[in-house]
Amino acid sequence: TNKASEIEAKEKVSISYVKLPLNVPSIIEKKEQLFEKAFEKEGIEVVFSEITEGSKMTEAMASGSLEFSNALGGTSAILAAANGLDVKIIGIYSRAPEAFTLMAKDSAIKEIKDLKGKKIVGPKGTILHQLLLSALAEAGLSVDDVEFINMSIGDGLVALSSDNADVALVAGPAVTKSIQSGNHVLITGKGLLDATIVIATSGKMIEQYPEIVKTYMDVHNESLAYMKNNPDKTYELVAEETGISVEEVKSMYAWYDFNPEITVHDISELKKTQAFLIENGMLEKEIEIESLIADMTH
Amino acid sequence: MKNYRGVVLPLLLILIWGIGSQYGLFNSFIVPSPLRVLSTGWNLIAKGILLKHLSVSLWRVFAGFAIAFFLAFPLAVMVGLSKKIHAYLVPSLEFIRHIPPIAMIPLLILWFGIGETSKLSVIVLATFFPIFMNTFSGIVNSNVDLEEVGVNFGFTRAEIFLKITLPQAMPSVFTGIQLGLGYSWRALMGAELIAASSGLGYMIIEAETLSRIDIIFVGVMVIGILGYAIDWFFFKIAAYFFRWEGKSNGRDTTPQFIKNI
Amino acid sequence: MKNYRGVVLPLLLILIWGIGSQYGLFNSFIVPSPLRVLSTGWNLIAKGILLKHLSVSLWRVFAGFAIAFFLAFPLAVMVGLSKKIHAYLVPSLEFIRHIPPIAMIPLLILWFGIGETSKLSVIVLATFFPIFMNTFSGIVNSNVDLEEVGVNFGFTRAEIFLKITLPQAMPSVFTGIQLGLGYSWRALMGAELIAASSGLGYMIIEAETLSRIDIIFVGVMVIGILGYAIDWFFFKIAAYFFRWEGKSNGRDTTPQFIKNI
Amino acid sequence: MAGIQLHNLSKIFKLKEEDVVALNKINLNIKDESFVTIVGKSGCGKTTLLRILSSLESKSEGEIVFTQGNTVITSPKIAIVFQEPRLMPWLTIRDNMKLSLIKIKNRHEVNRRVDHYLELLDLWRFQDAYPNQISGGMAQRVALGRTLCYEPDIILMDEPLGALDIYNRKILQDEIIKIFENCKKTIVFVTHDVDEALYMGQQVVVMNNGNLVNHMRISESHSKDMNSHEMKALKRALTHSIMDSRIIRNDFSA
Amino acid sequence: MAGIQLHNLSKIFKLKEEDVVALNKINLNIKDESFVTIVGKSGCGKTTLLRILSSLESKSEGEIVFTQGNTVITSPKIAIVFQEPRLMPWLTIRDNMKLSLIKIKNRHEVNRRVDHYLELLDLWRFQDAYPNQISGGMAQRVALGRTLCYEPDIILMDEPLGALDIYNRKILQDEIIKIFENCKKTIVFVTHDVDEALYMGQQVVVMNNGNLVNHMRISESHSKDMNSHEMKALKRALTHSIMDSRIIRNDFSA
Ligand SMILES: Nc1ncnc2c1ncn2[C@@H]1O[C@H](COP(=O)(O)OP(=O)(O)OP(=O)(O)O)[C@@H](O)[C@H]1O
Ligand SMILES: Nc1ncnc2c1ncn2[C@@H]1O[C@H](COP(=O)(O)OP(=O)(O)OP(=O)(O)O)[C@@H](O)[C@H]1O
Ligand SMILES: [Mg+2]
Ligand SMILES: [Mg+2]
Repeated sequence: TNKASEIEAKEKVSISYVKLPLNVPSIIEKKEQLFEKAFEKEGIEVVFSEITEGSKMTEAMASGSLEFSNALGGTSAILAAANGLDVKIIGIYSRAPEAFTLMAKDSAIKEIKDLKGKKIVGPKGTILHQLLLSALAEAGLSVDDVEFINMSIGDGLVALSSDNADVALVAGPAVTKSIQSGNHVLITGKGLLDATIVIATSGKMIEQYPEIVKTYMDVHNESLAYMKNNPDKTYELVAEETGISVEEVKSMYAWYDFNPEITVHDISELKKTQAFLIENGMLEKEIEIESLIADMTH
Repeated sequence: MKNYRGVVLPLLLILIWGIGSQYGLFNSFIVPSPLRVLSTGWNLIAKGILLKHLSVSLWRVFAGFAIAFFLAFPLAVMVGLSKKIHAYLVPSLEFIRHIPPIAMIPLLILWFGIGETSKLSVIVLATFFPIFMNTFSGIVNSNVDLEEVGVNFGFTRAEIFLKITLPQAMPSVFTGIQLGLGYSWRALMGAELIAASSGLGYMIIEAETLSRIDIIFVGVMVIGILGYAIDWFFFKIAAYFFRWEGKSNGRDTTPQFIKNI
Repeated sequence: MKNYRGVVLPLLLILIWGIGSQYGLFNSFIVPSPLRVLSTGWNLIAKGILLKHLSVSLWRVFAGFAIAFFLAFPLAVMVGLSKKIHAYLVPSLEFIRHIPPIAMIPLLILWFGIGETSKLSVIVLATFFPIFMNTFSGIVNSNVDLEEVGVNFGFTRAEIFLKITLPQAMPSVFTGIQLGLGYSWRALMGAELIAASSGLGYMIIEAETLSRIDIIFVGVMVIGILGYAIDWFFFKIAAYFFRWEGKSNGRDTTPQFIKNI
Repeated sequence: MAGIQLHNLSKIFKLKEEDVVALNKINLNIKDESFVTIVGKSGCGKTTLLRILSSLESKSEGEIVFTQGNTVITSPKIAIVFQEPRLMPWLTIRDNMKLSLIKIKNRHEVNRRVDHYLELLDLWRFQDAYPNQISGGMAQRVALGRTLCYEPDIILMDEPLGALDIYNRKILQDEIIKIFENCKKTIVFVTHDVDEALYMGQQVVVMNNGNLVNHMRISESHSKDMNSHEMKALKRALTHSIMDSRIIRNDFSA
Repeated sequence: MAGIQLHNLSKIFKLKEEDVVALNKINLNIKDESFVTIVGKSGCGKTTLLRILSSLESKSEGEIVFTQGNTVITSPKIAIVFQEPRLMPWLTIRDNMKLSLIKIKNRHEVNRRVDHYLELLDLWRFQDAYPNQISGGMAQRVALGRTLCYEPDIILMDEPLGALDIYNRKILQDEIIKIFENCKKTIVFVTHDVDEALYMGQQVVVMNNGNLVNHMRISESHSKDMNSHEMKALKRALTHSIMDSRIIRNDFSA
């Protein structure tokens, strides 16, 4: 089958588009139509699919309706790979430890130790969840010392604001919103984990359409360069797309490291993530992280 | 004339909401004030955002509903008229009837990709059964005595169905359509969970991640009012085509299901 | 005897699924093989996980359905019998009828917290309307000629309702109950999106974030089969209480809605 | 046990834009404990009159006064035997008969009455059958029995024996007369059968096109010889009155 | 235009555990273009017989053969006038009448027939009314008109004039006879009225309890003098035969 389909030219590539929490490169790529321009030359149509959930992105990849997962959570990538999806990490999208936080409303809750016996809400099996468990571990507490309840970030904030929870796991623009409504940050990911978001595609793509993958990464780099050269224009575009104010964009922008290169540190972060998943019974069999990596940034 | 009655309850609620907000009785993070919601709504309208989302969702609701109807209605007729088809199909349908469409999303993505088709299929799954079951119930509960009149005059099965069974089933069919339309709207959220970049459901989902509860309020209001309005129009049109005349005996012969809208 | 008919279609599908998986026609990430699903299912049973989730969800479905029924049925009766109450209430209900319960989650959390109450309320919102609308439709479409018999013998309004109107409305009410039960199951996903740590909906949601589509399959199967079984039992019981005897004239007087289950 | 006085009673139905005058300023006095039969062409307003008397229909104009002895009463115990059987299809024949006895809490009394009428109406064997398992004439008997069980003071009967054969008809005619005589009821009886009208009624009222056109006093007693010259003459006159009804009179309240 | 032969025709209904014998091995020969009336007590099986003839009911045993001249035909154009009006409540009177003409594509022909019967049945004014706006007798006339419009070869009538006053009844009796004579139909006519049975039928069949108990040949012609001695004797005999039916015969196929 390889031979036959190699001849078959791709007419369309589908790329996931996730603008939140603050995915500046994606926003630039879309607003400036960088992908369209690049792929037009090769006669390929570009389709953006706004899929925000990692699991849905991997499902879409499996079904063949999505070629590139731009901004896929490290956890999702590992889980999908472990469950048999042919997925390859071709670059790092972002690292933003500071964008991931634990927040409380009650000012009596100041540090992690105060969490004992408290009700904590947030999305299970995500970076935020990992952050909570790492933070607890560092403070010498275990999962059983707190009451953790699974819910989305948005619902979690509502629960926090309505005093149905003591602490919420919050990421992205919701952080500033939450601060404005009187909550405070207990801890961020800084020093605990990197919150690695990756760029992924399938092994088949790399094998059969290396040029397309290369073009893709070129565009991504192009967008990073644009951000560097036109900071003000960048803030403006992001603010416009997300409805967040320019000031907030600026302050949040500082949290992000968009360097696409896959470093040794990144790999060890992903390994840490896998260990977390296994430890908490969310993943059964271990995979070799290195086998997932296909660095296309060079 | 008596239409004022319908707005008493909503006005009362809005009043409580307004006063509560004014005196800070509600957490303003979760319950924005009516004025705030109004201004957000106005903003969304002015920027054309609301209209964009609305038109996309409207299209999805109509397309999804139409597909569901044109699947459910004929199927219900077949199942209602033939015990054999009933025996073959209904157990499988009963199985599907209980499954949450949201749980099917991975499969829908597999089958239909992440385009419109899979979104429409979520709406179809939510809309199919009220139409199917109510049509079926209307058909099997129709009066045999009247159907015998058709047999008596040598009607074909199709003629009996069209001229005698269906008119009797209409109240039930209409209830199914009404329920179905409602569920089409409700399924928007589930549908637009799949890779949407516009639509009222998407707007609400996005607002939730951005903690913009005022936008959620706007979305909910728009869906509620629009749904209500479409339902109303639909039944005005239906009433026009199905009006039975003559009222007396203290008995009004306009079908009750039309009279009561 | 003729029950084999119902399993033809499901068996066919399972066969296709098995063969397809065997020959790698489906992407095994999204469509795990039947054996895989079976072994996952067995595992979940053996570890007692499935039973735990199932019992929690079963309770929620029953409680939610029961609350919805005891709200919807009396309300439909009131609205069906009094034009005044109809005029006051129905526009507001029509508004709510179109709103996706998932969009209401922030408000539900505010009002009911993150405990069972808010989960049940999602189920109630999903279940209320089929029961309400079908009961209403059954009541308003009942035969006036027969009601006059009650008036003639000096029945009170309550007596007319109980002895004459309600029996005629039963087929419609049962359709509503059936639809409502179905939607109770379907609403599980939405309900257990709110802060759940157990339940079939939760199990499916968690499985999706963990890319364990085999678990989703198990969950879907369990919901489908359980829903079907409960529906079946419910109607066996109903049929027992509502059996009309006597079959002849080629006409069977058992109510059709019972006959066709 | 109750009399009925009608003063200028009118009923106008709307049919599209047109008015249908079903009752046209009717004056009639039905005395306490009397048996009145009503005859008239199809569509002349008989059913409408009975429906208004039993409050199932509103009147357009005029007045209805119920009396007991010399006092006016507001709600006599009045019930109608409908022109159609109107049985509840989900109830057995027995339960259909019981339906009118909903107010009676004494189980024995209920069963006594139902048993009595099931026997009388020759429906005993079919008491557990459902309405769609019995013949047209049987359904009519059930409907009759249901109202007789109820034991109203005023019984309005709308062609109650119309679907019965001569054998059953004869038996039930006499039975109704017996009830009338023994229980002191007021009975208004609509029929198309001229012989029946004369045999049953102490008075016969003829209607045409919403009007009362004739009023014949027959005999207070029910032991009539239908073959007597007198009855034959009355029959001819009544037949004539139904067939040709030019003389229009609406006032028989005297 | 078709004859009917019944051989040992039986119908047994189940009522709970019991058997109800509605028709008991009936043998009857209804000749082409003949007018047969059926009389009998309520519940004796008249409606059941008509329903089986029009294939609305299955038979339990026996055989029905339709003939045309000397050849056997399988499906004659046969239609019944039901004992109940069975009008469609959502259709106007006119549309109810039209219902039987669904197969006729020629609009003019449809209107001609409907207009003719609306006129004849004195329903013209009410053609746009709905069934619940007309009287019981009017509904019965609509039901009659609907079947006459259909112009079947064999017409089965189940007490078609039972709810009509003598005036309308007379007119329609003669009209049915006219149709019989002019259009060469075979008519089976159920009635409870002994005079009507004798006046209408060339033969009268008496049923009792599922059996045929008597078969009277009246006269081929319809110009009968009901006051003649002969007819009076026939009437007495017929009445007797209905009231008391000990002699059981089921074979009138000769
Ligand atoms: N569906 C049925 N199930 C059981 N018994 C039935 C059914 N239909 C008719 N019967 C019985 O068959 C017998 C004959 O009924 P049928 O309707 O033929 O009587 P009929 O001669 O038309 O009487 P009527 O003059 O009262 O209309 C009756 O005893 C009736 O109870
Ligand atoms: N609901 C209605 N709307 C319009 N007209 C009506 C209504 N009910 C009755 N009528 C008309 O009133 C007139 C009298 O009807 P009614 O039923 O009283 O006649 P009837 O004397 O009982 O006739 P029958 O002997 O045929 O039963 C008829 O012309 C009928 O069409
Ligand atoms: Mg009448
Ligand atoms: Mg009969």
